[in-house]
Amino acid sequence: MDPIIANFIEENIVPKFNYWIYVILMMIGLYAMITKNNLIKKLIGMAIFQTAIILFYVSIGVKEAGGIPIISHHGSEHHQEAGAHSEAGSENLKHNIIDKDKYANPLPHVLMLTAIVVGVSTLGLALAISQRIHKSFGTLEEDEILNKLRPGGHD
Amino acid sequence: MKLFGLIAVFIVGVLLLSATQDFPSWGNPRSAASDGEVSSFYIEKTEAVTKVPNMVTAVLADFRGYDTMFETVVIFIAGIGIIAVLRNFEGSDSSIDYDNDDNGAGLLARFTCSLILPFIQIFALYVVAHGHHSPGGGFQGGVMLGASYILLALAFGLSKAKRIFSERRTMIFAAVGIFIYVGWGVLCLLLGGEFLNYSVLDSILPGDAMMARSYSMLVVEIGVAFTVTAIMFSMYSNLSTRGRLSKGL
Amino acid sequence: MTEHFPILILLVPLFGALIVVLLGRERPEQCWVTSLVSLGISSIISLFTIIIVLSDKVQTIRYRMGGWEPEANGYEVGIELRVDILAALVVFAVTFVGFVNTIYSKTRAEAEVQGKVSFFYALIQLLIVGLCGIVMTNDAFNLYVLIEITSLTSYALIAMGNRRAALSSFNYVIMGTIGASFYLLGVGYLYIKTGTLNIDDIRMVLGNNDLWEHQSIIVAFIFIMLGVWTKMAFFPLHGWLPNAYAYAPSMTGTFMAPLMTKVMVYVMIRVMVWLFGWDFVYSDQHVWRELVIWMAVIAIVAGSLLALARTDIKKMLTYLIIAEVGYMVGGAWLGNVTGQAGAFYHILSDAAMTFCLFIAASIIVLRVGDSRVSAFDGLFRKMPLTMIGFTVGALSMIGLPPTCGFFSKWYLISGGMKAGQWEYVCALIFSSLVNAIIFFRIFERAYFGKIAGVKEDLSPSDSDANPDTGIKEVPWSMLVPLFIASGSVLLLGIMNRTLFEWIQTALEVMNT
Amino acid sequence: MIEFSIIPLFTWLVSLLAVPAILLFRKRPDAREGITFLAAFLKLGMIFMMLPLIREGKILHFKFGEILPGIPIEFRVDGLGMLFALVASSLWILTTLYAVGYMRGLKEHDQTRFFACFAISLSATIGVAFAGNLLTLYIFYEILSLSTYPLVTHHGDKAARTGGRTYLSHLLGTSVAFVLPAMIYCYWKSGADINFTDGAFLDGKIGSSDGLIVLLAFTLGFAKSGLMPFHSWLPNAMVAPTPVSALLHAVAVVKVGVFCVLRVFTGVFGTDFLQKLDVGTVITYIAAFTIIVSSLIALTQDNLKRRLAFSTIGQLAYIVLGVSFLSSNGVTGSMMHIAMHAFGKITLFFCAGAIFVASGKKYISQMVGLGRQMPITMIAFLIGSLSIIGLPPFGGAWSKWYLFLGALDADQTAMAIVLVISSLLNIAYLLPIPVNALFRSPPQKGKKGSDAGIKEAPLACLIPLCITALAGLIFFLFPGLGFELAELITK
Repeated sequence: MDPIIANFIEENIVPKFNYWIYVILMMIGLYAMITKNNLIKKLIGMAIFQTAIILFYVSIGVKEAGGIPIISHHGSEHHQEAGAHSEAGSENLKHNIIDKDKYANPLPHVLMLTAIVVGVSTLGLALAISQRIHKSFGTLEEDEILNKLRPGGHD
Repeated sequence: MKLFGLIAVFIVGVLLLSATQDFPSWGNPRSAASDGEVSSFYIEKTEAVTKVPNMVTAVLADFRGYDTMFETVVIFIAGIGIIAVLRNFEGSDSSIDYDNDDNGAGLLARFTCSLILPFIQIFALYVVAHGHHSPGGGFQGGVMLGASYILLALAFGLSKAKRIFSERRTMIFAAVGIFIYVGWGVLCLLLGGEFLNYSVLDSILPGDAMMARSYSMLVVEIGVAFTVTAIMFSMYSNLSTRGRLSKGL
Repeated sequence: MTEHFPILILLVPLFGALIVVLLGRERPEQCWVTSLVSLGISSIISLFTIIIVLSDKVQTIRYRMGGWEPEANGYEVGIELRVDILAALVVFAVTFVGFVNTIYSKTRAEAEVQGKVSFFYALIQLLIVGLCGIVMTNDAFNLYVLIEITSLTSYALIAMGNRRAALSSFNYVIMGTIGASFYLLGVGYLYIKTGTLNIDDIRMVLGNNDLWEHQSIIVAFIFIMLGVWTKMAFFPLHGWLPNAYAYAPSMTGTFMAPLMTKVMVYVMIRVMVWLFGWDFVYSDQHVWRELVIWMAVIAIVAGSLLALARTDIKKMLTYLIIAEVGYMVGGAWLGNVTGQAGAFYHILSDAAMTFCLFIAASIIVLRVGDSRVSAFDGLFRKMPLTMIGFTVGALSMIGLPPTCGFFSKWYLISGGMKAGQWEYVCALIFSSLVNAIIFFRIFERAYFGKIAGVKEDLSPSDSDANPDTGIKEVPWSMLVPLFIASGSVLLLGIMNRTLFEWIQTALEVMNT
Repeated sequence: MIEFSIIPLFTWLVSLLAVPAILLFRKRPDAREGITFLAAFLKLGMIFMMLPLIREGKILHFKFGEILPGIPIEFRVDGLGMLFALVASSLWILTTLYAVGYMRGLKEHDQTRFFACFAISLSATIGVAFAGNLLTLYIFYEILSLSTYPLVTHHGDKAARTGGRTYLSHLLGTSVAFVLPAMIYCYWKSGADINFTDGAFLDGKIGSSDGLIVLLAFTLGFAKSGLMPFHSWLPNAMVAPTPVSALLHAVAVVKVGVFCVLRVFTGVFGTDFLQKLDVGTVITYIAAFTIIVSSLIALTQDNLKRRLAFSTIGQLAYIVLGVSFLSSNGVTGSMMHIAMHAFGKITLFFCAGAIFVASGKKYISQMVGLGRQMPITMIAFLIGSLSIIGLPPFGGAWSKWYLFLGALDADQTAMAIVLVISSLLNIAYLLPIPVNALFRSPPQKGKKGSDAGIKEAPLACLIPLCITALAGLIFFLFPGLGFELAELITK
């Protein structure tokens, strides 16, 4: 393949593929929200849209050698010490120095807990509203609803 | 409309991607976010300051406790919002006329559910209680507890589930959950510290200031669990019956 | 106890909402009393906060949640509230409008929201909690959570209206989520580059590492702006507002119209002034300053013309809101402190004006039953008190001297002249003229009554008692809020010099 | 010699306080009219109290409080303000007397609203007269526009509605579109100081091109002065009852417009600064154009009130013309003309009203030979028109004379010729009315008795019109006061 493009992919895309993935996912969601005619499909698009952002935030906090952000230093190692060099790990813990790179960044996880909850609530409320629309208009297709409204003028 | 959608999406996409050129590569520990002062403080100091090994729960319930309080309020709003939008108490179908033949999903389902339901609920409570040491916490436990009630409604029919967890009770549960959370924060206020400053509570809680923070986090997580359980079940019961609470799915 | 005031403003309505939900459906009367008391206390506390912030030149109260002092190198760890005179003024506006609106919604809640009165009051109080939180928080992500709270409560409140309200609320959900998510994306981009979420700290890190020229920071700024503009219904992104506010239940419309868009304008100004700073936003190599002012001009012109074309009273007022948002965005982007201070003063004056007009409009629509402009025929005789309130709001919208609308136009125009943005000045003048036509068309109807052909036989008797045509004044509980609103329009007008000087000094301090 | 005094505030407050009293006594018309008279006399008394102070050259000053950073609401009474206030308040008494007769004569409806709005507009006029800075002037200018709207649309019929619509759209539209930005521009350019000090705050702070634009914006913005492009509200406002037309054309509205233009020339720019910028000529041409065109249109109008309306447009343009000469004589001439035209034109309107009340005639063609039945009215009409034309035995002569001198000082010979031609036109459209009425016999067509039954208008209408007619004569003999006040401004 042309070296320039290869270099571009090698240098730009491969190490940062997570950003590309979340942008593509997000654009799918956004496209669905804007253009889909059925209200429920719009909501599905919204869910994809929000999930993409959650993916983006979580991908920020990842560290190559980082395990889950829970400090486990109890004597009985009931789960395997993260990383092969357990000797260095336990030695560190003796005088209580926590190696920052061994734990993932906790902040994005906290933020995304909130974003998930917000996503659920918005989705729940939107479903309730769409049920309300369905009850009064009898349909969930946006163009049919607008036709029902237009001849009626101001109801 | 479709063309407009495509153009808009394309522009937004290109704009977003254009910013990635000066982003740190994925997983690079030296990135500004991971290597930053704030997150390194959380990693290195949470164990020392709050005696809670699970940093995420510590940040969630203590450092950014104010955020989580509003998060619970968001769930609470979703719950009462759905009721406000869907239910009409004046209209014809306002009386909750349970279909009497709603006996849930048949004998086999009812039997297996009656077996596994207790374990689900115990595990849910475990997740809430052990949010400090293992992944988990108020939200996750709350959702599991809520799911157990939904399972009950599916298996034994909404009418029976509603008899246990009536609409009035869900509202009280949800409100009490937030009361616990905000009340605990106000307790810190009354004792002189800032809102949600748990270390001030060491006078009334056993152990030193750090332990007080750990206990307070547990209390706060319980509050969250209350609200989440109630709202999950209320969402299910309202959405599945389009606000008539007549017959489960 | 006084240093806890910022958080108490929030907690009182929060507890109020919980109590209202616990009171439940059967006791709407107590629900009303609870929400009235809680909002009353909250507005009193916010009034004291203004006094505190002004009094000992403390300039800003910094309230750290959870008592987490910033560690050695000054990075905030927890979330903090930052209340300066700007925030204090807007918080007081929010709580006061909420309080007055609760008085108004006493009679209307039972009729329009059949039996769900307790949920209505709970949602209104939580909306106020969200708005006050937005105004006071100093943490970017917390701002997102609070924006979501205000959005969710407003989706639910609008969807309680008639069937058209449900549809418009659905559109509002879609547009609102896009807006909020863009804001979240912008904050995410800033977090990647700076590693912190506190607004002052982000500014500090951006400054220290001189990240201003990075493409990601520019994109972050663009997306935060897009998100905030969608939430405030800035012209190209305003699709959801007219239907949402026009068809929502009347007391929801009267509450949200004056506040939702204004608080988002406050957020925009804060992000521009605090987060990104003067030389980044107004620097010459960014072309967006001219672009935004032109968008504001289009917003003003389009908003005014669309309002002129409308026959439905409430729809007309919503398009006027869109034009007013154009004023504020244009003012904030002019590039001088007078423009920013003018835009900020317009937040307060526009809130008062819109509140007054919306109450008057919903009273008239309720009493006359017809929501078209023809409802105004002969109203000066039939409903003189309501018309007085409406006139005060209308004169302020046109921009005539004693009212606050005139002074905010004065500051915005002088800011526009200083910045040399003549198209913005012409747009403001054009919009005042169009407003004059709109409202004098209504006054003419109200003054002359049914003139089309039939000459209304004005009673030759000397007295000008209004002939009894079945339309009588509304109960006092709805007139009192109208008079409070129109009184505040005049009061803001008279007090504008002191307000403007407070705002200007605060902005100058912030911009250095 | 700026002196603090409370009197200007009281003069302004008097007519404002009359309004609630009028509304209080709406059930008893006599008491209500009494209050209006009381307020009018009190106001005139206070102005006469201030007169000696002003004649010594003092400037009375009263400040409310800063309403905008750097601009207070303040009253500042000087020569020009005093002259206009004198004219306005004295004529207010006569107009009230006349209005009572007219309203009772025609049993008009809603008289309480009429007199209340009358009082508000007078207080606004005094507010404009005493305004100490541009903002106060603008505020009272707007209040005047709004308070006279119910007066113009008093009859409440279709014609009143359209008249009111043009009235407001012109006055409010031009003031918001031109005056507001110009004022803010001055506020910005002069560094937040728009007070009418002697030195005129814009002196030297503005280039000639900006100066021209701002001057044009102000002159055209104050549409109440009836300059050509925005004059059409004046004839359309004739739908109003005659006392209102009298109020509009002689006492309050139009004079306020011209007064504001004078203020702009003397207070905002200062005549000598304008000479440096030599932007005055544009205004001169506009004024001259207005004079000629309005006089020609007046010739064609058969409706008496519309003819008088167009004549007013012409006369006002005289005043603007006088000021635009930028010479001291010109300014004196225009100030004198304010007074002279006020008394002359109000006489004509009173006569028109009296004719309408007595005979119901509106059109000039119907008035041939009416003098036999209504001699006093017609004589007063003759005196009034002579004064406006500017013939010697009546006050108008002085002002036309000084305008003529002003034109020559500024070596605008073309304008001097325009003055002469327009005076001839005045004669052409004013004199035939009284002459036909008095010296020609009524047409002998069948309906012989139609004119016979007409008697003079009720006394309440006749007395004011005689007084104003005589005032024209007195002013010719004792013009001293007018010159003194003019002297204060032009020195």
